[in-house]
Amino acid sequence: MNVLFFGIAKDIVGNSELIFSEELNKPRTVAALKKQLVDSYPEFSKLNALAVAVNSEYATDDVTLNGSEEIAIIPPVSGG
Amino acid sequence: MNVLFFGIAKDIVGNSELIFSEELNKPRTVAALKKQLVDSYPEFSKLNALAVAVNSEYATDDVTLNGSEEIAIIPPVSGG
Amino acid sequence: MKKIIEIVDTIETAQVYAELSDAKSGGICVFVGTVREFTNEEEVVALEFETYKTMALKEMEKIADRAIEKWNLNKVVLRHAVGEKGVAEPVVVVGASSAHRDACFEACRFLIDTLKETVPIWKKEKFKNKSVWVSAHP
Amino acid sequence: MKKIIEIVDTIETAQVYAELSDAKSGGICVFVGTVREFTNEEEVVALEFETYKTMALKEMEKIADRAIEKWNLNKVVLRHAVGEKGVAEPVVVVGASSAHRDACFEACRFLIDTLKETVPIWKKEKFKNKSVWVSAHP
Repeated sequence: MNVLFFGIAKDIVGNSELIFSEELNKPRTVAALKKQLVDSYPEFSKLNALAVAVNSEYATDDVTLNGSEEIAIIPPVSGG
Repeated sequence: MNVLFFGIAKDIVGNSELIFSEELNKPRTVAALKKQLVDSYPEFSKLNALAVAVNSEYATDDVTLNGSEEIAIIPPVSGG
Repeated sequence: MKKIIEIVDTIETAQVYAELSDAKSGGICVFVGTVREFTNEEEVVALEFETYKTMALKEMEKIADRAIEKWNLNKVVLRHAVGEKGVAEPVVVVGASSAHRDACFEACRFLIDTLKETVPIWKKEKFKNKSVWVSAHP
Repeated sequence: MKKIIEIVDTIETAQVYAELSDAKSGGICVFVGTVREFTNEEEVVALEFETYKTMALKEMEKIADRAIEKWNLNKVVLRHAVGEKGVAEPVVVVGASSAHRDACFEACRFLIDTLKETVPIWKKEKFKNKSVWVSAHP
Protein backbone atom coordinates (compact mmCIF):
# COMPACT_ATOMS: atom_id res chain seq x y z
CA MET A 1 0.00 0.00 0.00
CA ASN A 2 1.50 3.28 -1.19
CA VAL A 3 0.40 6.59 0.24
CA LEU A 4 1.12 9.98 -1.36
CA PHE A 5 1.76 13.10 0.71
CA PHE A 6 1.39 16.72 -0.33
CA GLY A 7 1.99 20.17 1.12
CA ILE A 8 2.52 20.22 4.86
CA ALA A 9 1.78 16.47 5.05
CA LYS A 10 4.88 15.83 2.96
CA ASP A 11 6.91 17.99 5.35
CA ILE A 12 5.54 16.12 8.39
CA VAL A 13 6.47 12.66 7.14
CA GLY A 14 9.57 13.92 5.35
CA ASN A 15 8.62 12.16 2.16
CA SER A 16 6.24 12.46 -0.77
CA GLU A 17 5.37 8.75 -0.61
CA LEU A 18 5.31 6.08 2.11
CA ILE A 19 4.95 2.37 1.56
CA PHE A 20 3.06 0.30 4.11
CA SER A 21 4.67 -3.04 3.31
CA GLU A 22 3.90 -5.17 6.36
CA GLU A 23 0.54 -6.95 6.19
CA LEU A 24 -0.04 -6.10 9.86
CA ASN A 25 0.51 -2.40 9.25
CA LYS A 26 -1.93 -2.00 6.42
CA PRO A 27 -4.94 0.04 7.48
CA ARG A 28 -8.22 -1.42 6.18
CA THR A 29 -10.23 1.81 6.19
CA VAL A 30 -9.66 5.50 5.70
CA ALA A 31 -10.32 6.04 9.41
CA ALA A 32 -7.68 3.46 10.35
CA LEU A 33 -5.17 5.05 7.98
CA LYS A 34 -5.74 8.48 9.53
CA LYS A 35 -5.39 7.03 13.05
CA GLN A 36 -2.18 5.28 12.13
CA LEU A 37 -0.74 8.49 10.70
CA VAL A 38 -1.68 10.59 13.71
CA ASP A 39 -0.21 7.93 16.04
CA SER A 40 3.05 7.83 14.09
CA TYR A 41 3.27 11.57 13.40
CA PRO A 42 1.51 13.58 16.12
CA GLU A 43 1.97 16.76 14.05
CA PHE A 44 -1.03 15.64 11.98
CA SER A 45 -3.31 16.22 14.95
CA LYS A 46 -2.40 19.90 14.92
CA LEU A 47 -3.68 20.51 11.39
CA ASN A 48 -6.94 22.29 10.66
CA ALA A 49 -8.23 19.20 8.91
CA LEU A 50 -6.97 16.06 7.29
CA ALA A 51 -8.61 14.41 4.30
CA VAL A 52 -7.81 11.25 2.38
CA ALA A 53 -8.26 10.71 -1.34
CA VAL A 54 -8.76 7.23 -2.76
CA ASN A 55 -8.19 6.95 -6.50
CA SER A 56 -8.08 10.75 -6.62
CA GLU A 57 -11.51 11.26 -5.04
CA TYR A 58 -12.21 12.52 -1.52
CA ALA A 59 -13.00 9.48 0.65
CA THR A 60 -15.05 9.40 3.85
CA ASP A 61 -13.74 7.64 6.97
CA ASP A 62 -15.72 4.44 6.32
CA VAL A 63 -14.26 3.77 2.87
CA THR A 64 -12.38 0.45 2.89
CA LEU A 65 -8.90 0.05 1.47
CA ASN A 66 -7.48 -3.08 -0.15
CA GLY A 67 -4.04 -1.70 -0.89
CA SER A 68 -4.33 -1.48 -4.66
CA GLU A 69 -5.81 2.02 -4.67
CA GLU A 70 -3.97 5.27 -5.24
CA ILE A 71 -4.16 6.78 -1.77
CA ALA A 72 -3.25 10.38 -0.95
CA ILE A 73 -3.17 12.44 2.22
CA ILE A 74 -4.80 15.81 1.65
CA PRO A 75 -3.97 18.50 4.21
CA PRO A 76 -6.07 21.71 4.19
CA VAL A 77 -6.08 23.00 0.62
CA SER A 78 -5.07 26.60 -0.11
CA GLY A 79 -5.19 27.12 -3.85
CA GLY A 80 -6.31 30.30 -5.50
CA MET B 1 -29.14 78.72 -27.24
CA ASN B 2 -27.75 75.53 -28.82
CA VAL B 3 -29.09 72.11 -27.90
CA LEU B 4 -27.34 68.82 -28.68
CA PHE B 5 -29.27 65.66 -29.54
CA PHE B 6 -28.11 62.06 -29.25
CA GLY B 7 -29.40 58.59 -30.05
CA ILE B 8 -33.10 58.43 -30.75
CA ALA B 9 -33.46 62.13 -29.87
CA LYS B 10 -31.28 62.96 -32.84
CA ASP B 11 -33.50 60.81 -35.07
CA ILE B 12 -36.66 62.51 -33.75
CA VAL B 13 -35.51 66.05 -34.49
CA GLY B 14 -33.54 64.97 -37.57
CA ASN B 15 -30.46 66.82 -36.42
CA SER B 16 -27.62 66.52 -33.89
CA GLU B 17 -27.96 70.19 -32.91
CA LEU B 18 -30.76 72.75 -32.87
CA ILE B 19 -30.39 76.46 -32.35
CA PHE B 20 -33.09 78.37 -30.50
CA SER B 21 -32.33 81.77 -31.95
CA GLU B 22 -35.50 83.77 -31.24
CA GLU B 23 -35.54 85.40 -27.83
CA LEU B 24 -39.19 84.44 -27.42
CA ASN B 25 -38.44 80.78 -28.07
CA LYS B 26 -35.71 80.38 -25.53
CA PRO B 27 -36.83 78.21 -22.64
CA ARG B 28 -35.70 79.55 -19.26
CA THR B 29 -35.68 76.26 -17.37
CA VAL B 30 -35.02 72.61 -18.07
CA ALA B 31 -38.74 71.90 -17.58
CA ALA B 32 -39.65 74.56 -20.17
CA LEU B 33 -37.13 73.16 -22.62
CA LYS B 34 -38.59 69.66 -22.26
CA LYS B 35 -42.14 70.99 -22.72
CA GLN B 36 -41.14 72.92 -25.81
CA LEU B 37 -39.54 69.79 -27.30
CA VAL B 38 -42.53 67.56 -26.57
CA ASP B 39 -44.87 70.17 -28.02
CA SER B 40 -42.79 70.48 -31.20
CA TYR B 41 -41.95 66.77 -31.54
CA PRO B 42 -44.67 64.58 -29.98
CA GLU B 43 -42.43 61.51 -30.46
CA PHE B 44 -40.55 62.58 -27.35
CA SER B 45 -43.59 61.82 -25.22
CA LYS B 46 -43.40 58.17 -26.26
CA LEU B 47 -39.90 57.65 -24.84
CA ASN B 48 -39.23 55.76 -21.63
CA ALA B 49 -37.65 58.85 -20.16
CA LEU B 50 -36.10 62.13 -21.21
CA ALA B 51 -33.24 63.80 -19.40
CA VAL B 52 -31.42 67.04 -19.98
CA ALA B 53 -27.75 67.71 -19.33
CA VAL B 54 -26.48 71.21 -18.66
CA ASN B 55 -22.73 71.67 -19.03
CA SER B 56 -22.47 67.88 -19.28
CA GLU B 57 -24.17 67.17 -15.94
CA TYR B 58 -27.66 65.75 -15.46
CA ALA B 59 -29.96 68.66 -14.65
CA THR B 60 -33.25 68.57 -12.74
CA ASP B 61 -36.37 70.28 -14.11
CA ASP B 62 -35.94 73.40 -11.99
CA VAL B 63 -32.46 74.24 -13.27
CA THR B 64 -32.50 77.62 -15.02
CA LEU B 65 -30.98 78.25 -18.42
CA ASN B 66 -29.42 81.46 -19.65
CA GLY B 67 -28.48 80.25 -23.10
CA SER B 68 -24.70 80.18 -22.67
CA GLU B 69 -24.65 76.60 -21.31
CA GLU B 70 -23.86 73.45 -23.25
CA ILE B 71 -27.28 71.82 -23.27
CA ALA B 72 -27.93 68.24 -24.36
CA ILE B 73 -31.01 66.07 -24.66
CA ILE B 74 -30.38 62.66 -23.13
CA PRO B 75 -32.82 59.91 -24.18
CA PRO B 76 -32.75 56.63 -22.20
CA VAL B 77 -29.14 55.46 -22.09
CA SER B 78 -28.22 51.95 -23.21
CA GLY B 79 -24.47 51.53 -22.95
CA GLY B 80 -22.75 48.35 -21.89
CA MET C 1 -5.23 54.46 -6.54
CA LYS C 2 -5.14 54.42 -10.29
CA LYS C 3 -8.20 54.99 -12.48
CA ILE C 4 -8.36 54.41 -16.19
CA ILE C 5 -11.44 55.94 -17.83
CA GLU C 6 -11.68 55.82 -21.60
CA ILE C 7 -13.96 55.88 -24.60
CA VAL C 8 -12.24 54.14 -27.49
CA ASP C 9 -12.91 52.87 -30.99
CA THR C 10 -11.68 49.34 -30.29
CA ILE C 11 -11.32 47.52 -26.99
CA GLU C 12 -8.18 45.46 -26.52
CA THR C 13 -9.22 42.99 -23.86
CA ALA C 14 -5.68 41.67 -23.44
CA GLN C 15 -4.39 44.88 -21.91
CA VAL C 16 -6.75 45.11 -18.95
CA TYR C 17 -4.85 42.77 -16.61
CA ALA C 18 -1.63 44.70 -16.89
CA GLU C 19 -3.68 47.81 -16.11
CA LEU C 20 -5.26 46.29 -13.00
CA SER C 21 -2.32 44.23 -11.80
CA ASP C 22 -0.93 45.51 -8.54
CA ALA C 23 1.48 44.39 -5.82
CA LYS C 24 -1.10 45.19 -3.12
CA SER C 25 -3.87 43.25 -4.87
CA GLY C 26 -4.70 39.59 -4.43
CA GLY C 27 -7.67 39.68 -6.78
CA ILE C 28 -8.71 41.21 -10.07
CA CYS C 29 -12.29 41.01 -11.34
CA VAL C 30 -13.10 42.00 -14.90
CA PHE C 31 -16.37 42.14 -16.81
CA VAL C 32 -16.45 42.33 -20.58
CA GLY C 33 -19.68 43.06 -22.39
CA THR C 34 -19.83 41.60 -25.89
CA VAL C 35 -22.23 41.67 -28.82
CA ARG C 36 -24.68 38.80 -28.61
CA GLU C 37 -25.95 37.19 -31.79
CA PHE C 38 -29.62 37.06 -30.79
CA THR C 39 -31.99 39.42 -28.96
CA ASN C 40 -35.45 38.01 -28.32
CA GLU C 41 -34.72 35.39 -30.97
CA GLU C 42 -34.00 38.00 -33.62
CA GLU C 43 -30.60 37.82 -35.24
CA VAL C 44 -28.42 40.84 -34.53
CA VAL C 45 -26.11 41.89 -37.34
CA ALA C 46 -24.25 44.56 -35.38
CA LEU C 47 -24.56 47.09 -32.58
CA GLU C 48 -23.86 50.74 -33.16
CA PHE C 49 -22.73 52.80 -30.16
CA GLU C 50 -22.93 56.56 -29.92
CA THR C 51 -21.89 58.75 -27.01
CA TYR C 52 -21.92 62.26 -25.62
CA LYS C 53 -18.25 61.92 -24.90
CA THR C 54 -17.43 64.76 -22.50
CA MET C 55 -20.40 63.88 -20.31
CA ALA C 56 -19.82 60.12 -20.59
CA LEU C 57 -16.25 60.46 -19.35
CA LYS C 58 -17.43 62.63 -16.43
CA GLU C 59 -20.09 60.07 -15.48
CA MET C 60 -17.63 57.19 -15.75
CA GLU C 61 -15.24 59.12 -13.51
CA LYS C 62 -18.03 59.55 -10.94
CA ILE C 63 -18.75 55.82 -11.01
CA ALA C 64 -15.08 55.02 -10.41
CA ASP C 65 -14.98 57.51 -7.53
CA ARG C 66 -18.11 56.06 -5.95
CA ALA C 67 -16.62 52.55 -6.20
CA ILE C 68 -13.38 53.74 -4.60
CA GLU C 69 -15.40 55.29 -1.76
CA LYS C 70 -17.42 52.12 -1.16
CA TRP C 71 -14.67 49.50 -1.49
CA ASN C 72 -10.99 49.28 -0.78
CA LEU C 73 -9.71 49.18 -4.37
CA ASN C 74 -6.23 49.56 -5.76
CA LYS C 75 -7.03 50.04 -9.43
CA VAL C 76 -10.17 50.61 -11.49
CA VAL C 77 -10.78 50.50 -15.24
CA LEU C 78 -13.87 51.67 -17.13
CA ARG C 79 -13.57 51.58 -20.91
CA HIS C 80 -16.36 51.73 -23.46
CA ALA C 81 -16.21 51.39 -27.22
CA VAL C 82 -18.11 53.46 -29.77
CA GLY C 83 -18.94 52.82 -33.40
CA GLU C 84 -20.22 49.65 -35.02
CA LYS C 85 -19.40 46.31 -33.38
CA GLY C 86 -20.02 42.87 -34.80
CA VAL C 87 -21.10 39.68 -33.03
CA ALA C 88 -18.77 38.59 -30.19
CA GLU C 89 -16.81 41.84 -30.28
CA PRO C 90 -16.18 43.54 -26.92
CA VAL C 91 -18.08 46.77 -26.33
CA VAL C 92 -17.29 47.52 -22.71
CA VAL C 93 -14.74 46.40 -20.15
CA VAL C 94 -14.82 47.29 -16.47
CA GLY C 95 -12.67 45.92 -13.68
CA ALA C 96 -11.14 46.46 -10.29
CA SER C 97 -8.31 45.04 -8.24
CA SER C 98 -8.22 44.77 -4.48
CA ALA C 99 -6.44 43.02 -1.64
CA HIS C 100 -9.31 40.54 -1.16
CA ARG C 101 -11.74 39.19 -3.69
CA ASP C 102 -15.03 40.33 -2.11
CA ALA C 103 -14.22 43.95 -2.89
CA CYS C 104 -13.22 43.48 -6.53
CA PHE C 105 -16.24 41.27 -7.32
CA GLU C 106 -18.72 43.67 -5.74
CA ALA C 107 -17.05 46.71 -7.24
CA CYS C 108 -16.93 45.17 -10.73
CA ARG C 109 -20.65 44.43 -10.60
CA PHE C 110 -21.35 47.95 -9.38
CA LEU C 111 -19.24 49.46 -12.18
CA ILE C 112 -21.12 47.75 -15.00
CA ASP C 113 -24.59 48.11 -13.42
CA THR C 114 -24.11 51.82 -12.80
CA LEU C 115 -22.48 52.44 -16.18
CA LYS C 116 -25.57 50.99 -17.84
CA GLU C 117 -27.82 53.28 -15.77
CA THR C 118 -26.11 56.64 -15.97
CA VAL C 119 -23.47 56.95 -18.71
CA PRO C 120 -24.74 58.74 -21.83
CA ILE C 121 -24.03 56.04 -24.37
CA TRP C 122 -26.68 54.76 -26.76
CA LYS C 123 -26.88 51.45 -28.51
CA LYS C 124 -28.71 50.76 -31.73
CA GLU C 125 -29.42 47.13 -32.50
CA LYS C 126 -29.11 46.43 -36.20
CA PHE C 127 -31.18 43.52 -37.43
CA LYS C 128 -31.48 42.37 -41.02
CA ASN C 129 -34.47 44.57 -41.82
CA LYS C 130 -34.54 47.22 -39.12
CA SER C 131 -32.62 49.15 -36.49
CA VAL C 132 -33.79 49.83 -32.93
CA TRP C 133 -32.47 52.21 -30.27
CA VAL C 134 -32.30 49.97 -27.22
CA SER C 135 -34.40 50.94 -24.16
CA ALA C 136 -35.80 54.04 -25.85
CA HIS C 137 -39.43 52.93 -25.78
CA PRO C 138 -41.48 51.06 -23.15
CA MET D 1 -20.66 24.29 -23.87
CA LYS D 2 -16.92 24.50 -23.80
CA LYS D 3 -14.85 23.90 -20.67
CA ILE D 4 -11.15 24.64 -20.34
CA ILE D 5 -9.58 23.05 -17.25
CA GLU D 6 -5.84 23.31 -16.83
CA ILE D 7 -2.92 23.28 -14.44
CA VAL D 8 -0.04 25.19 -15.96
CA ASP D 9 3.37 26.56 -15.10
CA THR D 10 2.58 30.10 -16.22
CA ILE D 11 -0.76 31.81 -16.65
CA GLU D 12 -1.19 33.98 -19.72
CA THR D 13 -3.99 36.31 -18.70
CA ALA D 14 -4.31 37.75 -22.20
CA GLN D 15 -5.66 34.53 -23.67
CA VAL D 16 -8.72 34.09 -21.45
CA TYR D 17 -11.06 36.43 -23.38
CA ALA D 18 -10.59 34.63 -26.64
CA GLU D 19 -11.32 31.41 -24.77
CA LEU D 20 -14.55 32.76 -23.25
CA SER D 21 -15.72 34.87 -26.17
CA ASP D 22 -18.87 33.52 -27.74
CA ALA D 23 -21.52 34.63 -30.21
CA LYS D 24 -24.29 33.62 -27.79
CA SER D 25 -22.76 35.50 -24.87
CA GLY D 26 -23.37 39.11 -23.93
CA GLY D 27 -21.14 38.98 -20.85
CA ILE D 28 -17.83 37.55 -19.74
CA CYS D 29 -16.72 37.66 -16.10
CA VAL D 30 -13.14 36.79 -15.18
CA PHE D 31 -11.38 36.59 -11.84
CA VAL D 32 -7.60 36.55 -11.61
CA GLY D 33 -5.90 35.76 -8.32
CA THR D 34 -2.47 37.34 -7.97
CA VAL D 35 0.35 37.29 -5.45
CA ARG D 36 -0.08 40.04 -2.90
CA GLU D 37 2.97 41.73 -1.44
CA PHE D 38 1.83 41.67 2.18
CA THR D 39 0.00 39.16 4.39
CA ASN D 40 -0.84 40.42 7.86
CA GLU D 41 1.73 43.14 7.35
CA GLU D 42 4.51 40.68 6.64
CA GLU D 43 6.27 41.07 3.32
CA VAL D 44 5.76 38.10 1.00
CA VAL D 45 8.73 37.26 -1.22
CA ALA D 46 6.95 34.58 -3.26
CA LEU D 47 4.23 31.94 -3.17
CA GLU D 48 5.01 28.33 -3.98
CA PHE D 49 2.13 26.21 -5.32
CA GLU D 50 2.04 22.45 -5.27
CA THR D 51 -0.73 20.19 -6.51
CA TYR D 52 -1.98 16.63 -6.68
CA LYS D 53 -2.55 17.08 -10.36
CA THR D 54 -4.80 14.17 -11.39
CA MET D 55 -7.15 14.86 -8.50
CA ALA D 56 -7.00 18.64 -8.90
CA LEU D 57 -8.07 18.39 -12.55
CA LYS D 58 -10.96 16.09 -11.57
CA GLU D 59 -12.11 18.48 -8.86
CA MET D 60 -11.85 21.46 -11.20
CA GLU D 61 -13.92 19.56 -13.76
CA LYS D 62 -16.59 18.91 -11.10
CA ILE D 63 -16.70 22.60 -10.24
CA ALA D 64 -17.17 23.52 -13.90
CA ASP D 65 -19.95 20.91 -14.21
CA ARG D 66 -21.72 22.18 -11.11
CA ALA D 67 -21.56 25.75 -12.44
CA ILE D 68 -22.97 24.64 -15.78
CA GLU D 69 -25.83 22.89 -13.96
CA LYS D 70 -26.64 25.95 -11.85
CA TRP D 71 -26.31 28.68 -14.48
CA ASN D 72 -26.87 29.03 -18.18
CA LEU D 73 -23.24 29.33 -19.30
CA ASN D 74 -21.68 29.16 -22.72
CA LYS D 75 -18.03 28.78 -21.79
CA VAL D 76 -16.09 28.16 -18.59
CA VAL D 77 -12.36 28.40 -17.82
CA LEU D 78 -10.56 27.18 -14.68
CA ARG D 79 -6.78 27.44 -14.83
CA HIS D 80 -4.33 27.27 -11.93
CA ALA D 81 -0.58 27.76 -11.91
CA VAL D 82 1.96 25.72 -9.97
CA GLY D 83 5.53 26.46 -8.96
CA GLU D 84 6.95 29.65 -7.50
CA LYS D 85 5.22 32.95 -8.25
CA GLY D 86 6.47 36.42 -7.42
CA VAL D 87 4.53 39.50 -6.32
CA ALA D 88 1.75 40.57 -8.73
CA GLU D 89 2.06 37.39 -10.81
CA PRO D 90 -1.21 35.61 -11.63
CA VAL D 91 -1.75 32.27 -9.89
CA VAL D 92 -5.30 31.41 -10.87
CA VAL D 93 -7.79 32.53 -13.49
CA VAL D 94 -11.44 31.50 -13.61
CA GLY D 95 -14.19 32.83 -15.82
CA ALA D 96 -17.49 32.23 -17.51
CA SER D 97 -19.48 33.67 -20.38
CA SER D 98 -23.25 33.80 -20.60
CA ALA D 99 -26.09 35.51 -22.43
CA HIS D 100 -26.78 37.85 -19.48
CA ARG D 101 -24.41 39.20 -16.89
CA ASP D 102 -26.07 37.85 -13.74
CA ALA D 103 -25.09 34.30 -14.66
CA CYS D 104 -21.45 34.96 -15.48
CA PHE D 105 -20.88 37.07 -12.35
CA GLU D 106 -22.47 34.51 -10.03
CA ALA D 107 -20.76 31.59 -11.75
CA CYS D 108 -17.35 33.28 -11.67
CA ARG D 109 -17.66 33.88 -7.93
CA PHE D 110 -18.76 30.28 -7.40
CA LEU D 111 -15.81 28.98 -9.47
CA ILE D 112 -13.15 30.72 -7.38
CA ASP D 113 -14.86 30.15 -4.02
CA THR D 114 -15.29 26.43 -4.66
CA LEU D 115 -11.83 26.02 -6.17
CA LYS D 116 -10.36 27.41 -2.95
CA GLU D 117 -12.42 24.96 -0.89
CA THR D 118 -12.02 21.69 -2.71
CA VAL D 119 -9.16 21.59 -5.24
CA PRO D 120 -6.02 19.88 -3.90
CA ILE D 121 -3.55 22.71 -4.40
CA TRP D 122 -1.35 23.97 -1.60
CA LYS D 123 0.26 27.33 -1.19
CA LYS D 124 3.37 28.09 0.80
CA GLU D 125 3.97 31.71 1.68
CA LYS D 126 7.63 32.55 1.57
CA PHE D 127 8.65 35.43 3.80
CA LYS D 128 12.18 36.72 4.29
CA ASN D 129 12.98 34.44 7.22
CA LYS D 130 10.37 31.67 7.07
CA SER D 131 7.89 29.71 4.97
CA VAL D 132 4.32 28.86 5.97
CA TRP D 133 1.81 26.44 4.41
CA VAL D 134 -1.33 28.55 4.19
CA SER D 135 -4.42 27.38 6.12
CA ALA D 136 -2.65 24.30 7.48
CA HIS D 137 -2.93 25.27 11.13
CA PRO D 138 -5.72 26.91 13.13
